[in-house]
Amino acid sequence: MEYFTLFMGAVVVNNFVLTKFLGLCIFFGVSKNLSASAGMGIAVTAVMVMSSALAWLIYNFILLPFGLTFMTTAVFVLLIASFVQLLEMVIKKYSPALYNMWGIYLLLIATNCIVLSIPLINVESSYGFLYSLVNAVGSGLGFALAIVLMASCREKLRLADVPKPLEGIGIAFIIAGMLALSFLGFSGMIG
Amino acid sequence: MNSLWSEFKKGIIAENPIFVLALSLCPALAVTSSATTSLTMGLSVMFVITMNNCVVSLIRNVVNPKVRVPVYITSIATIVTVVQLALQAYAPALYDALGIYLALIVVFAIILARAESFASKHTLIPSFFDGLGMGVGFCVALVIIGVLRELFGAGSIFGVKLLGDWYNAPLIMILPAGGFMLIGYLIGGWKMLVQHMEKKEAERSEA
Amino acid sequence: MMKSFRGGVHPNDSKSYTASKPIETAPLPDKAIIPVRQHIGAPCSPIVAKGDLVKKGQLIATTDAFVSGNVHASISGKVIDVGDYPHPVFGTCLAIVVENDGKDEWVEGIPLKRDWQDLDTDSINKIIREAGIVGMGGATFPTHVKMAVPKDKKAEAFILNAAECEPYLTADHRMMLEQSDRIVTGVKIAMKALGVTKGYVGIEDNKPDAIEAMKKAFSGTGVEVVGLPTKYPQGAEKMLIKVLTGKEVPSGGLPLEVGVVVANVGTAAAICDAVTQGLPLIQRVTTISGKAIKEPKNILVRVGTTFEDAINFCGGFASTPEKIISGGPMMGMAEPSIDLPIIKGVSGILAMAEGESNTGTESSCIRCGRCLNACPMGLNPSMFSILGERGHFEEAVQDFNLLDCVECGSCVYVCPAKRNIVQYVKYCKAQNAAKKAAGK
Amino acid sequence: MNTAIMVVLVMTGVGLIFGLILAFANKAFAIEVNPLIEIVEEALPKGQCGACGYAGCAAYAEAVVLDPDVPPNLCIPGKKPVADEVAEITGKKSAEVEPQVAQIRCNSGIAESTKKYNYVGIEDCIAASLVQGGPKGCQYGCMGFGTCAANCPFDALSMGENGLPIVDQKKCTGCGKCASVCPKHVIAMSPIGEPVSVLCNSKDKGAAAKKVCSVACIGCGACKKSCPYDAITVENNLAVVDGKICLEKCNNPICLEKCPTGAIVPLTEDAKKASVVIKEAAAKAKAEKAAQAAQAKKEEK
Amino acid sequence: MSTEHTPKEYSIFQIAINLTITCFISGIIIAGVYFISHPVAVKNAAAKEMETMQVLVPEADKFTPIEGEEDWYAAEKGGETIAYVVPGETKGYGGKIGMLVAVNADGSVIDYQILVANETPGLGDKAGKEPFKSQIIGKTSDHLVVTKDASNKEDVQAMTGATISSKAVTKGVKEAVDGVVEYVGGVK
Amino acid sequence: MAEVKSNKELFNVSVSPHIRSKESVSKIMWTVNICLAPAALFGAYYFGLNAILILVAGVVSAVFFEWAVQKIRKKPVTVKDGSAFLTGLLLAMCLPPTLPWWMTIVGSFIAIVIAKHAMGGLGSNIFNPAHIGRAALMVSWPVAMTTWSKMTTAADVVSSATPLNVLKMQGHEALIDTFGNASNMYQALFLGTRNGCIGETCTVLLVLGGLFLIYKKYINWQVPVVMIGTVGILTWIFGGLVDPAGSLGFFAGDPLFHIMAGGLIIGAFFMATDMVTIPMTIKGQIIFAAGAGVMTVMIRLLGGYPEGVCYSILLMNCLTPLIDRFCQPKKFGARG
Repeated sequence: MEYFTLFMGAVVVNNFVLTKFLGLCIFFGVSKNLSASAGMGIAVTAVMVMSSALAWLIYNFILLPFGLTFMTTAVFVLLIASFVQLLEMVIKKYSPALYNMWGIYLLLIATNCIVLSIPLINVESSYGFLYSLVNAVGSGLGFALAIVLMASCREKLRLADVPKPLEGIGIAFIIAGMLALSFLGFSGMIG
Repeated sequence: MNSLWSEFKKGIIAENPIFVLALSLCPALAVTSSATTSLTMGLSVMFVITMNNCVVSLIRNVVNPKVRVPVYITSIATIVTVVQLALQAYAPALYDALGIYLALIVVFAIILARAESFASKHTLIPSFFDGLGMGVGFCVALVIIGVLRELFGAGSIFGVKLLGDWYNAPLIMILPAGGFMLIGYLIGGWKMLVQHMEKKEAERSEA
Repeated sequence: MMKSFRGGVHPNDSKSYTASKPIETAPLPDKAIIPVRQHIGAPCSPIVAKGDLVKKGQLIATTDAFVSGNVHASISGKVIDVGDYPHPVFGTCLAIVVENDGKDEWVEGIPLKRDWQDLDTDSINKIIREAGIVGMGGATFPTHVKMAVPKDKKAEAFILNAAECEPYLTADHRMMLEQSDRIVTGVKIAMKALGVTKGYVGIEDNKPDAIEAMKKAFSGTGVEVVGLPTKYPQGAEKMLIKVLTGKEVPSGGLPLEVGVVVANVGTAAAICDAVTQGLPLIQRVTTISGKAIKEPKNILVRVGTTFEDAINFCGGFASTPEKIISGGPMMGMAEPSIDLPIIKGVSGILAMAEGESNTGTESSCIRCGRCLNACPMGLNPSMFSILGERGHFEEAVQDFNLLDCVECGSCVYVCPAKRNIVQYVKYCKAQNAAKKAAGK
Repeated sequence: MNTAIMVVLVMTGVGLIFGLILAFANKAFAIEVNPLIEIVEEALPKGQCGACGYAGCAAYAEAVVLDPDVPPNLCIPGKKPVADEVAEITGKKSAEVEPQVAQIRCNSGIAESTKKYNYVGIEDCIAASLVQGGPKGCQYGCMGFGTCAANCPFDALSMGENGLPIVDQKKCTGCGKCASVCPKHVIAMSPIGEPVSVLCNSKDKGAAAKKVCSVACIGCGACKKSCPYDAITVENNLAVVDGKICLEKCNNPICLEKCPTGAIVPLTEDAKKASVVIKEAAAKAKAEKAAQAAQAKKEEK
Repeated sequence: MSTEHTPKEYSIFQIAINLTITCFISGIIIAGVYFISHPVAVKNAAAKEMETMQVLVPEADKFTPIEGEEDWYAAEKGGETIAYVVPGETKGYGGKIGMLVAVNADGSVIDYQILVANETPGLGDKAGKEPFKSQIIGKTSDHLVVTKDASNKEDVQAMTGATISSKAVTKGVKEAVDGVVEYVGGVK
Repeated sequence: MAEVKSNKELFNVSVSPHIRSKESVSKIMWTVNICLAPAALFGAYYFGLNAILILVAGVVSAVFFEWAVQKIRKKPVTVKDGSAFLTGLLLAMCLPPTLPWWMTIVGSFIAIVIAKHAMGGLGSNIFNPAHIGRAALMVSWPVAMTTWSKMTTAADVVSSATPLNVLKMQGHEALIDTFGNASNMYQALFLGTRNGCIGETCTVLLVLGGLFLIYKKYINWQVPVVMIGTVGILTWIFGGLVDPAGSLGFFAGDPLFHIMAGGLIIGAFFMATDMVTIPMTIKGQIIFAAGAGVMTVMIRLLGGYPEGVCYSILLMNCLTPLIDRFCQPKKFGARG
């Protein structure tokens, strides 16, 4: 039940994109069409889970015992960047189809705040290993949900007579604001 | 000199990292509910981006292209960690206010982007100005957002109460939703400003 | 329970102007402008020249192309010009102008007397082709093409389309009342040619007298006369087939895919004339109606008579018309002038008085979904108009099945925002065709 | 102090491990992509006008890099500098790109033309052309719903008050997008600085053309006869000026004066001046002739 | 080392050493800065904590850690324990709320300060400010209960629109008080 | 000069069809306005002067903002079509009667300028403008938005909270106590003599207005029926579980109360049927309505707010483009 609460909390109630402003670059950059955004959502979730696991191990077995917690940021970012680069190369080599589907987003993910922040939050809140993974999955799916909603709204607005200066990223922000406003309905529900 | 000035200037207006390039948006929202935190964040980023540009332009010739990105990230991470440590020691209140977002400077796309697209191709001096310009642009954008959000959302700027008690502040401005919408409109406004300036420029060059 | 199809609309049928008016024969025109193209398919080439003398029923333009329809002189007289003239469908078209000599003589050999029972499929089809019979409901698809059943297909039923779902039009209605014999014979001939034993007659139930008359006329023939709910577009081929046989013609397919051939009332009568008497198609019954017409009528008129002559026969205009339409108000074409010849497919001429056509000002789509409910083809018309407006033509075809649209106009009729959806559909189709052509 | 040493150790360790992994991965999973494509794309103006014949700038960049037969000068908006740049990047020789601008070959505004009917429907030329060929009396003329202006990727076309599009020569890059969308094919791409042109697209016979438009080319051929350089041809009742010949050879556009309907129009300032001079001279000559005739008459008397 | 156009052929070792050296240098820099800044940071943090406690219990001249209880302090004045400063934690509307509570030896609240909270600005975050604060101060465990009944003057009135935050803060304070009472009772 | 015919003599030519139904956007909008009017008038009468002020401010400012935006954007001014009037009216009807009137103007600014015109104006907005306005006010001035007046004319109720608030904070028993007995409560809910937003209280008038819209076929009956039904069934099953006074077990909820209390009726009949922001196909609309019902119950029973209709509809609004995408009509003659 505790895991479920954490999971649901991360997906809707405390959606990282809409309440913590994480992952906005991709959120706005890759939400122009639905299929790309869905691919991105999956990619982020996958990377986040894997890097969370690795990061948790490094933190709890190396950094914490030696009192090096202030170096977490530097180590994690290197870890994720290298890991993602490796992942990208592997996919490119062995599954060009998969690479074309969402491999191209991987490089974007390498330096993305949501991917870095989840491991950071996990260790800062001293979550256990499994708990960290659940948090990562939930946050990733929350991100996927937000970006898919965003993309579907933007696809619809592509056909609308949006004022010129607001076209593109401007209107995307306004939609995001309204999504955030709507998601406030979940507040207080869990946690 | 002129070209240095233009390297510097483009980062502030025409290629403003937040309003035009739409990079590194997370801090633009997360820490801008007050002007003070916005400024701190802006200055931190300015420092990091300028430093990193310098470092990258210095080491660009000895970096192996295969590990270019990790090396640049290491450089950024080092600088950020230094900033983190310094703030923690000398301004703990701000350190707490910025929270996790300070650590996240590491992954701000704008920093890596400048390193990749500018500093890795230019010498120290232009890189410095490019970084500084981008940093200032970033900082300016953040402060604009911070000031507006604080003014409307709390009636004060930099913690100084400007609007009297009569002002019943709408909380939406300091909440995510209002922040998103405000930035949306600022981006629109900025676009109009840039277009207006370009038009002026074109007219001048024609005349 | 009455059978029906999904979607459709209920416009005011406005048939009372002419429903009770017997068919009158219009006087012969002083000159007949006979376009060489009165059908879907390849245009014919004239085989007469300026100055030639022609007689009624004489072949004056023809072609070898299969999908085409022969053109015959509708009056006797002298060819005074062969050149470009205004055309109700194509704007301008090559036409043969015959000056009336007042004799109204048939060309040699017709009329004749022929017993259709002796003819086989091929000869019936040949007669139909030679007579230049085309679909007279307005689509003008050559009838012999329709009747030619490919080897791999088999016709199972023949449907007489007597729905006449377009508002205003009553030509078919009157023909059913007055000329049921011709129609019955025409249907029998068609059924023989197709080798089918099953026949249906679909009539909308706002014409109870016609249903009655047809039931009587078809009694004992094995042809089932069915009253259908009055709902536009009941008379659209695919809808009619669905309602009468329960089969859905597959997307992009012809009725023959489900073993059905559909023909209009006028077409059946023309088949009868051609097969039993050898008469080519040179005249038709058409409805002249609309508020701006002084005396709305159903008239029997020769092909090539101008709109103006026909309208004058009906007393001329009662008021300045805002719009002239050839065909029905739902799918007919608005015409820029009345100097146009009546061709085989003109099922009606409507002169709309000011305000009658009620176009309204277009505003943005409010996504009310009425068009979705009205669309008999199960499409999303609102998206066509929006995508067309924004220039996403390929998307309209790929994601929203634009090419299935039959342009029946139901969506436009119900649209509260008065959007010109059908125009957007045509626009998208044209753009797509252009893109495709450019791609090649 | 211990912590400090640990920091250095850990960082070095991390660097070493990741360095080795990445380096190994690089060998193991190496794949070749051509970085030139991106560089070429960067050099293109990104108008996405499609004048090059490819679906957007990226597609052209890919084609020009990968296919040796694709010339580097297809980008019309970019003109020579871009062609040179692309040529340099791809190592292909750059050929001269003819600088062009859009020219509206119809001069029949609201006042000069007749109307067939009142058009009610979508304000778009292509949509209107589907309705009985458009409301304009002349079936070849500009309908004036501004589809060209709406489709110009460089914002160089605007609709004038007389219902005809106006080309901003400065902004026009000659990409030809407008010409491709015009359902009446009224827009032609012509050389920059062309002194005169027949601003008419009507292939109707003289009388028919004249009936629906007061400034139509009636295909009389007077201009053709007058031109000493054979720059004008008449085909399908329509005169067409070869701007290149005019540009190179002619500085005395006598054709302007010969046209009975004024369908030939001076385009440059020089040509306008020249036309005034010619017309004045012609008027003078006419006056003189008349005077002479009068004189002669007088003398006869 | 190499120019852009030469073919890129490096040995694994070359590549790895490149990153390793970078990390090594970075490690040295971080270590250096840490070496300087860390003591300052520790000192400042401690000073800040003291300051906070001083605000809560102004009369006290010394705060001594209580053994056996993490982060508990006894506020002393002239060597006599006049109050206890204990951390409290509770779950509010927006997640964890962390606070410091100063409790009298008799179990009444002297003051409290919210350190970590993510409550709705303008609503829930008023739980650390007046007038809500003064409702809590002086109350004992029994009356640290939130009520919505305006006529109830004994208990704590909920803040309008922020019942959850009110309840959460009150609960946190109450737990701290209970802890102190138990501790004191246990000592005595 | 060729002769130029005057327009009068020329025929109009357009693409078929040449006859249109008499329905128009403005007719639909004004009919909805009229259907809302009785409930709004009741609210004005029942809550008094400030409520009237809010209604007027909401409507006038909404129309003004629409006019101003269209002027600035140089678009045809369409304030006469009644859509801005409707937005203003709906917004005002969903506000508490004690709200300062100027907040209504801020709300209608957000509704019209941000929620409607930033997205391209009528027909393009993704979110229900009135509800965005309300939600924005809710987070901006939560205190003002959750302060309820004591009733001015009905003397028998003293609580200053809405019935849903009482239920959430004090439980079902306390709720019935505030009304005296259960039948009093249902009567008050039905007639609208209770605390709540200006236009949401009078169930009977809202239902009548909604039925008229269904009769006119301006809205599909399935939407309100499914939404209200979902809320009814779910609150009946789960409503008793979360009572603050202790769980009452399954099937112990009070569906009738949940249906009539809060903004469900106005939401189901007038907000969840706003054609612009809901799916186009009937299948999609039923999914929308069911989803909105589920969300409403989730927020009421589990969430931080006592009322969830506004947020549930906004949340389903975000899903509308997705629902639309997967609920296209089935085309005629599709194989297989």
